[in-house]
Amino acid sequence: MTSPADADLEVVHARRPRPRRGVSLRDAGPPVALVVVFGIFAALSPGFRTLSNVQNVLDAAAVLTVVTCGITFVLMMGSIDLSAPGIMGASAIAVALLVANNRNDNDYGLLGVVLAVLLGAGLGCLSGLALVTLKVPSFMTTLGISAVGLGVATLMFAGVQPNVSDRMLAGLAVERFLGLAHLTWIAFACVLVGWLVQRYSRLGRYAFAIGGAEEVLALSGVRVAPYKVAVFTMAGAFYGLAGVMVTSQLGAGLVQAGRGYDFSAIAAAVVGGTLLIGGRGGILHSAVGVLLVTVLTNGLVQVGVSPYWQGGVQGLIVVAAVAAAVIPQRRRNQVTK
Amino acid sequence: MTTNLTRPPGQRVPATAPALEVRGLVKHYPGVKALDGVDLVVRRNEVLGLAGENGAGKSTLLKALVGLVRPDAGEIWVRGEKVRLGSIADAADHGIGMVFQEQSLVPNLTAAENIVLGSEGPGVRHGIYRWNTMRRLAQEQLDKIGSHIDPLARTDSLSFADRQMVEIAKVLRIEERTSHPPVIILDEPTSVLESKEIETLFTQVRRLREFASVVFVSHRLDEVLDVCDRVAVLRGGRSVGEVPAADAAPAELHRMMIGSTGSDDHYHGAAAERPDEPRPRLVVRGLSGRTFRDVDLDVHAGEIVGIVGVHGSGREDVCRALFGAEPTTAGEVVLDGARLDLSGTRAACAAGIGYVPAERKTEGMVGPMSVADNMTLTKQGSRCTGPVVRPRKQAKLVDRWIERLSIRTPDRGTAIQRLSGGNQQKVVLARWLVAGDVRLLLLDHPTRGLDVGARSEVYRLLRELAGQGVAMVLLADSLEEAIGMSDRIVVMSDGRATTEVAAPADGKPTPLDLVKEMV
Amino acid sequence: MKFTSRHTAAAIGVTLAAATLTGCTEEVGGGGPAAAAGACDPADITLVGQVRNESNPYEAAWLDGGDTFAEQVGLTQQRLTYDGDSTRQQEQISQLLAGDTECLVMNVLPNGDSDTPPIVEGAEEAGAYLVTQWNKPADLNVTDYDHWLSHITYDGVESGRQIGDALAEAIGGSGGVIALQGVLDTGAAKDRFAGFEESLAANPEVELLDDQTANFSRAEALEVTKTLLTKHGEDIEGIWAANDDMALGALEALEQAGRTDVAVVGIDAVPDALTAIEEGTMTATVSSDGPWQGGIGLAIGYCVATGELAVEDIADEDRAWFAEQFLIDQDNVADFVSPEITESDFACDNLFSRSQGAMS
Amino acid sequence: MSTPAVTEPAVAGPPVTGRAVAGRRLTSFMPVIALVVLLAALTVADPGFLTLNSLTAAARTSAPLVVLAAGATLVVLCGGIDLSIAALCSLATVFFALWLPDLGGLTTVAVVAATAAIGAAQGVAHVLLRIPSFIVTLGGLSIFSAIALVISDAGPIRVVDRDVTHWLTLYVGGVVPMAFVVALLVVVVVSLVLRSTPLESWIRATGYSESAARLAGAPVDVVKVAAFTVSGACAGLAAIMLVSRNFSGSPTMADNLLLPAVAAIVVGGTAITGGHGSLWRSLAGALVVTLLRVGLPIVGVPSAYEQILYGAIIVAAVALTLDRSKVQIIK
Repeated sequence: MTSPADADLEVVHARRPRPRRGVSLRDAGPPVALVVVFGIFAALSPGFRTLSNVQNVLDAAAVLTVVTCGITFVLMMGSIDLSAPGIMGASAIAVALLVANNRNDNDYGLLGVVLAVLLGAGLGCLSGLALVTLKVPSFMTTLGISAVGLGVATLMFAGVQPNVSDRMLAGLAVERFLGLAHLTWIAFACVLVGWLVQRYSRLGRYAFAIGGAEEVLALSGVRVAPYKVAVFTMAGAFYGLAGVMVTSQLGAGLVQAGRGYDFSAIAAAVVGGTLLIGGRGGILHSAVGVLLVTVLTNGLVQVGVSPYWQGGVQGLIVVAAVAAAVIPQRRRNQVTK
Repeated sequence: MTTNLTRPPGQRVPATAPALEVRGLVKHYPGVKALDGVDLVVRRNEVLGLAGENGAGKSTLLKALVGLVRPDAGEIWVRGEKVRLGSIADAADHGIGMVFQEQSLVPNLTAAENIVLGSEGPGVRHGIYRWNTMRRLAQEQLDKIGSHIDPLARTDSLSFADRQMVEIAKVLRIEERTSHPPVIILDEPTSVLESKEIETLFTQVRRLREFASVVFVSHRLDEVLDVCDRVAVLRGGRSVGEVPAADAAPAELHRMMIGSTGSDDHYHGAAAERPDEPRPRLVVRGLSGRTFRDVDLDVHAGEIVGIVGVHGSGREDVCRALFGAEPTTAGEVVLDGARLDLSGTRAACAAGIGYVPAERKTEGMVGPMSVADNMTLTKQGSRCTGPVVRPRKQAKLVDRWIERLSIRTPDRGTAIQRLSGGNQQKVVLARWLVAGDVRLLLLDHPTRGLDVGARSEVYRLLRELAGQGVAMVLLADSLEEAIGMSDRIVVMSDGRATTEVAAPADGKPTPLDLVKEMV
Repeated sequence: MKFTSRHTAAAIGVTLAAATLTGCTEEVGGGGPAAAAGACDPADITLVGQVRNESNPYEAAWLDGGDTFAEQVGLTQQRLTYDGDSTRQQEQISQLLAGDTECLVMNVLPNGDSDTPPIVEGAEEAGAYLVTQWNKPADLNVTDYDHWLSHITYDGVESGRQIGDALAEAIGGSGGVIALQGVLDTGAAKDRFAGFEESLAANPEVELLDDQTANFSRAEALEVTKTLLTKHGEDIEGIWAANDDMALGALEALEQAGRTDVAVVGIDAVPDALTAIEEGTMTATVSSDGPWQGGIGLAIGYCVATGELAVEDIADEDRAWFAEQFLIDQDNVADFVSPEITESDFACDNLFSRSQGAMS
Repeated sequence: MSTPAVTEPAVAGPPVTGRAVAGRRLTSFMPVIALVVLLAALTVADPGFLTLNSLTAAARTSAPLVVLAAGATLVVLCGGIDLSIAALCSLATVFFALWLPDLGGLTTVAVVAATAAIGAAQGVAHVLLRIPSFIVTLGGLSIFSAIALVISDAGPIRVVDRDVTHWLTLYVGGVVPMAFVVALLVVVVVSLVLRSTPLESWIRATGYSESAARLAGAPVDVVKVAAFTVSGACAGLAAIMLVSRNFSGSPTMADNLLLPAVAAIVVGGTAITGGHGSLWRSLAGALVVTLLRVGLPIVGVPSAYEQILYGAIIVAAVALTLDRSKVQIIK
């Protein structure tokens, strides 16, 4: 029965779904939303459509972007990360104490920044290790590490505000290139690096794969644990950098430097289309998400929405954005956690 | 029959040493002896069939061969040298690779990545991907098996058959690790393939034999005999013998497997007597949905109607639609004169419709929950008085069905995922029977992944139900099964019900007849 | 499920017991109320200072002041922080009061006005000596309680007005200004803004362009100021901040926007603000002496607990009073750069020397 | 695409050995053990800590957290998560303070009913729009806080008439705080209802494998909405407890209880992935977390080290209580 076999093969092949290589259409939602929201605000408020305000939006997005770069990889693995506030606090104080400041006569300059980022990476590594060795869900390990980070920060803070007198660090927030603060360019760089990692590094691809089918990696002889730890470490490094950026903005090290960044980063990533189940989305998605969120915050102030309402409106729009992205792909008997 | 199982190493000339040899392999699990001294020889460039019922130790043996299970005793020899396999990577280094029963591909990676996954070699330098190299490596593999898949396509955008090709290409990567011809293990490769896809798979397997040894595991004895050179049979963790495929009949193999005569009975005798009613129990008119268009279908009480069709014919979706698990755009369904509400599964259950999903592990059962809870999940009424659960009532009911279907389980509290596939499937079936109000059963590959014994038990059960007047729609695992079990067979292609073939006990159509209709 | 069933049983037991006992429910606090004027041996006195968090310079200094006093009397202070979390503050207090409250002295900074009543009543019930600072609902009278010894605060209206005037003067009596409010749920924030409004009324030329809350936080102030700067641009000539942290945040925003022509005023005289004033980047602030606050609260409690001072003898105007404060600008900033504590401030006969009269 | 090699216990299952049973029983008691150990540790650190009074106070303190965690546990068992409980609780305190003058004694009922309705609304949004519960409730979180801020004009509202909440401040038999008894009642009642009705198996089925549950005809959507409803109602009840303690309602009063509540659930050993767990575990977990929150500072741990300890201990506690045989892959 070969002749019908071959005949039938044609049928099968003809009906085979066309292989998808690049970005699929369902990822187009967030960018469209971004354009729409931007358009609406531009129409509503003259103050919003000024060039200076666009710069302002981009500058304001810088820190959140870096945090989100870190968290995106964790989300791609299907894990979750709440450690941003703690790690940022720790690195913020650390860098303030390491560069020229009013508390001690350290003046390590760039080295200090590097050390602070390393501290962040170290803390991130800890939560990764706790995840793979103790088998504790990342939700808890990162929550714990966040507390630890805040503790460490408070220890180093020791009651006296460390103020940064280091020109270089302070300059990052002030000096501009092509109208954008250096911090903003750093954020751009982070997105680029993140994208390269995601596209061209084994780490990034495996993070993606872990979110897709972790057990398969194990079956293919891949030891997953190291990569998980590595991803959390990398995320920690990003948070560390973000902490440094906050310090350079405030000109002083604050323990609360990272307050609230955990959930806003997750929200941004999700709005951008990096789903919590893992295996979907990516850095560029998240970047769009960050812009969307920042444009909202800025626009709402510009059009004069009461500060009380702003949070609510944002929440509403986040839900709406996700709904818009999800509804087209709704299926019966679909699992939504 | 067991001729050349154990030879003292001395006498063996390495040149002709078998590609893979297993001696006296033993593996204990708490309570059970999974392997009890298995001997096995895989010669070079041959396809060895491995047959045996569930629990005969097949899966344990295979896992031992790829280093996923460490045997308690016994030796594994590869090309005349004794080896100790600690991990999949170890096995690969010795040229042993396995295509797993459930496909083990990462859906959101490209085919190329899946093929080289874990052994990227030059594809990754210092942790950095080199996509072109990666693509080239993958292409080489795909060429070996003459597949035309785009290496950079996302795996989840490929058809099932193509994914299996990717899987084989992936396993063939082990050639890069060893200079010797590899040993490829195919565990139940056909269990989820359509008959035509199976044909292509077999051509691949025959192609593999040119440069590799293949261990082929399947529950379908006819397939095994079709594609293999020799067949080795396991029973109760021991190798009970082997036969050259050429001169062996399924019945003989089956006898060796279960240790007694008995036939893998697809073809039942006289169709069950059923009260002939004027109007059919289920009437479907012009049912349309995403993947199927105005399907008409009649099923009488006590009748088994098989639906056959190639991959993508939309028959699965029709089945789900009848259960309210797949949206419909048009058409109406009438059950015993009452118009059926297709908005959701609840309504279907209430109307006395039962559904046995193809994906048992993910859709059929709730793994960690007990046999009892799984059995009573749907028909709460069967274990409650009013809204209140009566543990005693439930216990009695469940135990009755455990006994009635002879479900082998330590007790009703055991998590269902600890049972063997056949028993799991029986529990899933029992779920629809406990309330005794089931009128129509939708069976989506009810015997997928079951061994011969378990399968014939399921057949017997279905037949019995038909006898009691339950109407059934059957999406069979194989054409033979469809022909054997059904009273009528509806052929679907391109989402339409094209023809209908009568299949009375005394006038069964041949597979070929159906295939002609299907394409 | 063994776990569940057993515990179901256990809990049903407890609840039944509860049900039967509800007949004889009664109110029980911590230990019974102790004597109003204590006769505690100084050695058994426990000193507790509670502030929001140690990661805030002013509050850290406050706790250090408490330690200094504790050393004076040869004791140690238990430092409590609740991280600006009202719930947590209540939880800590009630846990504290559940312990030995015989000779317990608490110097507490309530998170908000609404957090003061439960603290006060808890202390009253448990018989612990309590001094609160900054936040208290206007209609809650210290004199109604005999273990709530005193409530100390600065005249927020006054300071709000002082820096308001300083700001008006700095921008030459006319121009647009923006205001950064504190945590809206605090008397301090409300009073200070009220004072600012008085000053605005007094200087009709000064126009309030916008007021947003930055919750006393440096980081929030930075963001809010940035946005307001792009919104109002050159119209902004001055920034009024309800505390120095926000003022410093605003300064950063100005620096990043490259604006040097904007006058900034704040309240609290935290070290950074003082340096800023010395450098001339900031215009004015109002002193509030953290270390002294940390010490004086404990001192009052200590004196009463030891019996050196009886609650009855504390004049009513000293039960809820304004501490003295000064407007600090470039001229007098030098005198405040290092606030030193003099032992005499905490002597039992000299406790209220810094009073500027009863709260109005 | 699960693979027998990793996830599934050997087919033709090794029968459960006695040791395994004992082991599982032990893990199910772990939350309690963790609680005892922690209590012992605190006592060692400060012998004065283990007194009837301070235990009573701790129990009283824990009540709102227990209720919040208990409610959210249902959602977690269904495989979702509810991040809105704390914000909803704050909103409820404001409702209570605002409505008390008009409604008097009925306020309690009204508030619980209102929060239940709000919870239900979230549930409906989750199941109808098929948005992950994480997002729905994250949105809810910010929306509820916004509403609370606006209707309360961002300030606290004093509750003058305390008779309505007075009963919560009583002590049963002079020792057990009424609030705690109520919290206990909630746990008992909900658990009993679950165990004695099909609800429990529906919830677990939904949590373990939603699609299987659906194809077995379990009312998955209804169950989920119900879970969110109960979660909301619990938030309302917790709010009333807070008001009875603080004599005021404030738009931010309970906001900081979110992470402790979630921590309580996980520390109790309930799988964040759904299916496995119970309200009892959350009760134990809530007590552990409370002891950490109030115990550490009281026994004199400096605030910096307190945070570090808190972080370390919750992770350790989860490591203890998590029953890994039920959870295959830890994300």
